[in-house]
Amino acid sequence: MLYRENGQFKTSYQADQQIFPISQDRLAILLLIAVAAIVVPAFASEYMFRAILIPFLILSLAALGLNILVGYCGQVSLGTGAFMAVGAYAAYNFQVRVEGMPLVASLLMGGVCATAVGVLFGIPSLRIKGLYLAVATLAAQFFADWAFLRISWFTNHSPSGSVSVGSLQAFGWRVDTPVEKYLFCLMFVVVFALLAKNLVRSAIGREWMAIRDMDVAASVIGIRPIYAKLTAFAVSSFIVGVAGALWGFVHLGSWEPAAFSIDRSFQLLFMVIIGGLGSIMGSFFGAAFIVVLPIFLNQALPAFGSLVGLSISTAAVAHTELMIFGGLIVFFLIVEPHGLARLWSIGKEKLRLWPFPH
Amino acid sequence: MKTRSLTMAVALALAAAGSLGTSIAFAQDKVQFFPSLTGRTGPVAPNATPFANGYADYMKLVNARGGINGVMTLVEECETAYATDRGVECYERLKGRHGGATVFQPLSTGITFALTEKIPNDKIPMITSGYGRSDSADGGVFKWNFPLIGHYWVAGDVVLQHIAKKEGGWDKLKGKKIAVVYHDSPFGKELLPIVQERSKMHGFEVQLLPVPAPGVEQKATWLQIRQQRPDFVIMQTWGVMTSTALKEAVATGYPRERMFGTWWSGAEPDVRDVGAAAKGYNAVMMQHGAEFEAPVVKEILEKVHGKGQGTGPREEVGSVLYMRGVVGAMLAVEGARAAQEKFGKGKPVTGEQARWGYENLNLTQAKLDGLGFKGVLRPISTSCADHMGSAWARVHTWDGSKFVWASDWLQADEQIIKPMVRASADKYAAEKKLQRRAPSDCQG
Amino acid sequence: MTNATALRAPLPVPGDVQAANDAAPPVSSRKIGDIILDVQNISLAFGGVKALTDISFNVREHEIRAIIGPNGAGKSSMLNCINGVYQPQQGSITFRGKTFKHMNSRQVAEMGVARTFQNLALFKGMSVLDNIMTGRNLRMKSNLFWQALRWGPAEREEIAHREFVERIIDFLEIQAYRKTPVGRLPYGLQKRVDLGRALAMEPQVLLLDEPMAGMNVEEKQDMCRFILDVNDEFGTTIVLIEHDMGVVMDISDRVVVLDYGKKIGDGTPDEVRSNPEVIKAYLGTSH
Amino acid sequence: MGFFLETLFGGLMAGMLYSLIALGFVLIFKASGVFNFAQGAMVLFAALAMARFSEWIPEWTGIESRLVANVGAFVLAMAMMVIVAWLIEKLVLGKLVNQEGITLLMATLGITYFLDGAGQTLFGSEIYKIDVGLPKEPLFLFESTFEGGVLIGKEDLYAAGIAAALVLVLTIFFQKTGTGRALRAVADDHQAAQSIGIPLSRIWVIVWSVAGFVALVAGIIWGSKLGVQFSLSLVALKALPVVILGGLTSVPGAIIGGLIIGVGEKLSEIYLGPMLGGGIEIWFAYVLALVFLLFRPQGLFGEKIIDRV
Repeated sequence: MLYRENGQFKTSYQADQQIFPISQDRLAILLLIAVAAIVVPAFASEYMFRAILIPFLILSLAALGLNILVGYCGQVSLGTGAFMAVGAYAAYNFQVRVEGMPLVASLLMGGVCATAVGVLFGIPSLRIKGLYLAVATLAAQFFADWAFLRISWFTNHSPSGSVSVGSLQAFGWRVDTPVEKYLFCLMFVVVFALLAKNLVRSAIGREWMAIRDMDVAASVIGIRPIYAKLTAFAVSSFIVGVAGALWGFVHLGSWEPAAFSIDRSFQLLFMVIIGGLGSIMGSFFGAAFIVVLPIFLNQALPAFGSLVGLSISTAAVAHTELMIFGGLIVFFLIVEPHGLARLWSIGKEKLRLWPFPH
Repeated sequence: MKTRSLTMAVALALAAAGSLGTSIAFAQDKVQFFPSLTGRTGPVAPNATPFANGYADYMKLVNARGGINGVMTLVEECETAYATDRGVECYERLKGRHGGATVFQPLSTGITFALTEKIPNDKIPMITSGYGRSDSADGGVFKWNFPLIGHYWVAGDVVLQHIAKKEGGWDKLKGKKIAVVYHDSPFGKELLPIVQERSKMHGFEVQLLPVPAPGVEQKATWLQIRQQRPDFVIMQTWGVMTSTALKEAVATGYPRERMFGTWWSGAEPDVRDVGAAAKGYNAVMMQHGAEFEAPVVKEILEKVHGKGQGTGPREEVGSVLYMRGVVGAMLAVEGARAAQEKFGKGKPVTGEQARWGYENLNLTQAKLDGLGFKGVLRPISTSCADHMGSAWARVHTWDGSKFVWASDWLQADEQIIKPMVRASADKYAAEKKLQRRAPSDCQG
Repeated sequence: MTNATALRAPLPVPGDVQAANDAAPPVSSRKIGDIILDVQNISLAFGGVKALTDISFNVREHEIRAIIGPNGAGKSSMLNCINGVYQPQQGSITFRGKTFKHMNSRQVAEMGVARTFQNLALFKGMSVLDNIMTGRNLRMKSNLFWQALRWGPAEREEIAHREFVERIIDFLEIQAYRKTPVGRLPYGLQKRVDLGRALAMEPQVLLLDEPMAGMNVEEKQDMCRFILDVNDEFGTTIVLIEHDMGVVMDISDRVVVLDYGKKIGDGTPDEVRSNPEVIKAYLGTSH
Repeated sequence: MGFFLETLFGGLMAGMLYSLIALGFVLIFKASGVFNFAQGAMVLFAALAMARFSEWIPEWTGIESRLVANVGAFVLAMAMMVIVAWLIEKLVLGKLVNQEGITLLMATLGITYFLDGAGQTLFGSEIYKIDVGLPKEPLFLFESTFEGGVLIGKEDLYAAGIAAALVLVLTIFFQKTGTGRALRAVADDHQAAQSIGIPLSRIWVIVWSVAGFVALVAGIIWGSKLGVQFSLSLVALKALPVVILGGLTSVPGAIIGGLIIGVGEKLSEIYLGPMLGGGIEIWFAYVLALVFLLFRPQGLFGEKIIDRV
């Protein structure tokens, strides 16, 4: 009964074009952010922060970026890990080579470099389509893996080829406790989510979706595929790059190319698909699902085992985890190919009608 | 619609339970908790599994012997599948359990690098016997890292010493060509500095042959070796990469006698399915090798497997990587014991106290023999400056069915390694803007 | 057709859109002008298959020009050549005195040629509103950063164009479906949205590819009405492909007849009707 | 020169194996429009089954003949692959008809995880041995012409031979047999095929079983080369560039593509590698494919795409 849009008349297009036209939604989202920023820090355990919340935030940021490319512009990429890596290593180099480079600046510069590389590897998308493109983007993945191991300049000539960053300092704020790191990431996520949302509901967003849905028609009404696709690659890899930088700087603190391996690319693609293609909200759902599920299974299975009185070996747990994880992914794809975001909107529609069935 | 709402429910349930699941803990009191990050699945499972088994079995043995002055040991495993982010998650999960983790042994260079950034804040020491950062032997910079009884540079130096001995002196290496086949990752590259250092000193040529992980594709690598015909091949490989290398060596007819692995490339799983074809292959061993006759092994068979509490298969007990697990566990326990001496006998020690124990480790031959490591290990004594405690190693060779010793005890040349370690550690400190520990920090 | 007149009322919008509206031709435009589009000796082939052979015809300003012919006669291919989807191997196309070997879609759009599609080429994932908004994209100039911030020029521009699109929505009488994803609309309405998207470009030449295919009588009548309105209220030149002879003969000024990629007739409806070749082609086929 | 030939042969023989795995991709893509990422997992699963059964059969039956063990293991492993195929059709594909390619691709990734888990649960995650008697020792040709001769791994030679034979058999199966024709019909147009009474689901089970068979053979070859363990599933990554280079829908494409990639990556590693510091073959294969695609977006032998509006 409370969730209603009737009685809320839009008197201007401005009002009608808001992100959340329904006031209850606006309230809800503000509340959510408030909770995330104030309540969560007060209650969550250190483990929650370091092992779940921070990875969740960073990966949802990356998923958000990927969703712009795959979900909105329809260009499937399996090279996301590479763009994260570029972001991370670029940010690292700005940090160690440029004296007094502010942290946020190097993170953003990481994004910028990722953009450059992203556009470069986006160029083939003008000719290559669909699965061919998807596989072709793996070239970026493997090349990055190789380059960051082989070219010692990127790693500031560290003998092992693994790099690490010192304490994080932003605007004189020393980001070292888990809570601070969490808030630091949250800041990025909120801002980027807002910007991304704005883009996808503006002219450029419509161009991307037009290319995705019917590229011939799009070009006939004067949309240049080259511009649409490359901007999508640029924006996407910028966000992904920043996420990569955060992953290295905030979450790991020290990393090697393996941290951005092909598995990462697949993981992110999963988040986007399971969460919902072409949905900002979905990126978060997907990330939550993919981050939490394995950890949960990994811990719940032994507990469950001990409940029924048998102790499962670590290996068995890991294997069962794999199986259930795979099974659930297939299950979700079957029951809702359009992802959790679709479930969400269906739920909302129902709620709107509630308590009346139709 | 039905299925959808069902799915919704499932999703929510999982999300909720996910946060719940993290707080599952096994209530125990007055135990010394030793977390164990395992690699029982994934690319390195064949090699990492015996290690985990050895680790667990020795802890059981300690309890069978009456614990650490009465304090029972407790092991909880967490599977990383050799993936760094899973390793970090495991670390975060276990570090606070059961009254706090004593010490971590990630058995992965990648995870080691990541944890090195975290342990100082959490005040938990980390033992990385034979892997991880070589420069972390410098306790002045790496207060919490303990590459006890060896790191990659020791391995590299000893291999080269062994080769030189066989050739009849360092001068004989002049003009020779040595190829290094290495795992293309920090783990693999950590070996290179010492080899290059030695090649500068003795004028032998080094040919670097990186192999992308996991290393199942080495045809090109070995064709190059066949073309270049290096006099020796040193292998810094791990998991399937080693056995693949041996097979390719067989296929290209490179003599196994001239192949030398480091101590992660010389265990049974590496040669098992090559069998007789691997005859003559050598690998440097971090003191212990395959020790089926060692007293400690007999004791484990009797007191652990004998009681049907063995973690892995019985025949694996005493094999190379199993022993590495046992040694790792022993070092972990002895550090805690040493800490008890200082901070109170019969009470569990915190990670911070344990750290002191590892830094003031003094395992005399008598002590080691008492623990059942007669003929397996040599004395180990650490200090504030030296977190390694011993630089001895031996080389063994595969006779087609088992490993046999091919060299006497060899000691890595500290004159060469110490400066390298210090230089590298200083670079690290500079990058992170860290200060070396003040001498006062080393007292008490 | 008050809706339509509403469309032409000056809009409170930033410069370029304003200009575009001024450029819109005067009301008294419903008299045929001189040649605006001239197609000369176009030939198109896919591998061995000849789709078009040596087609020539022209279109005069403000007229309604129909292209008819049996299935597979190459009608759609013709349009595809005109707006640069296909590149003909021979021939040239002259538009407003500029001659092109072959067209490039972007140019064509910029020169004010819009197009609807035979088998709906709508953007299925997007709402009716967004679909029509894409028609305005050519006229939206604010850059990525403003759009990301959605502030200042970007927002003003967005709203201005939204207002224009709303007028089209009123004109096509699809207000109720504004925010529905086009995929969910019935066929007839989708056709309207397709038209709306084209109109949003404020075209001077409008290419309609079977706008009434698969419609029932009422829908056809509505569609006819829209087409005639557009043509006679803003004098938009219309090139239309249609199967329904009745409709074609009623509304079009001149007709081109294609068969197997060749031109077999050209002229006023009556001339064409009496052309033996045409009769043969049609009797020969299922019509 | 001798060394160049050596590398060339090495590349060709490696390429043959890539073709074999690529073939699995192509078969499934042709018949069900699924880009089957699970191919690698299937290889691992099949190899594990083969290796373990050949260990277990002597234990169960007490017959110590390697032939019996291997044949028995092969039959059992094949049976398992058929079951897997059947399950995949019933539980996954059947429920995902007319979804976009990307969704299907993700589904196969889900299958990958499942098979990795299931395989290791059923058969263990140690390193196992497949011994079908492929000779290990090298073979030297033209020793008179070049000093040192031209080395060829006998094992590789046999492997390449088997792969080639299999490719041949499958091609015939596709072109000549009734099932093959049905398969191609399905490949061209599902609805049409269905409407003339070709049972889609049965066809899919067959195709996936065939893919399973290919996986099994590939698994045996690679397994006896490398030993059977987890990393085996990664050979799929070597086949991907082959598939797109050759064209997703083309059997000959898979073969030629395999050879091109095989030779390309070996030559690059050996002649380019040293300049770039080595380890380049994996990305070189992909870049090679990428460059090819820039000229033929649909792959060497893939059907050309014409936009219709």
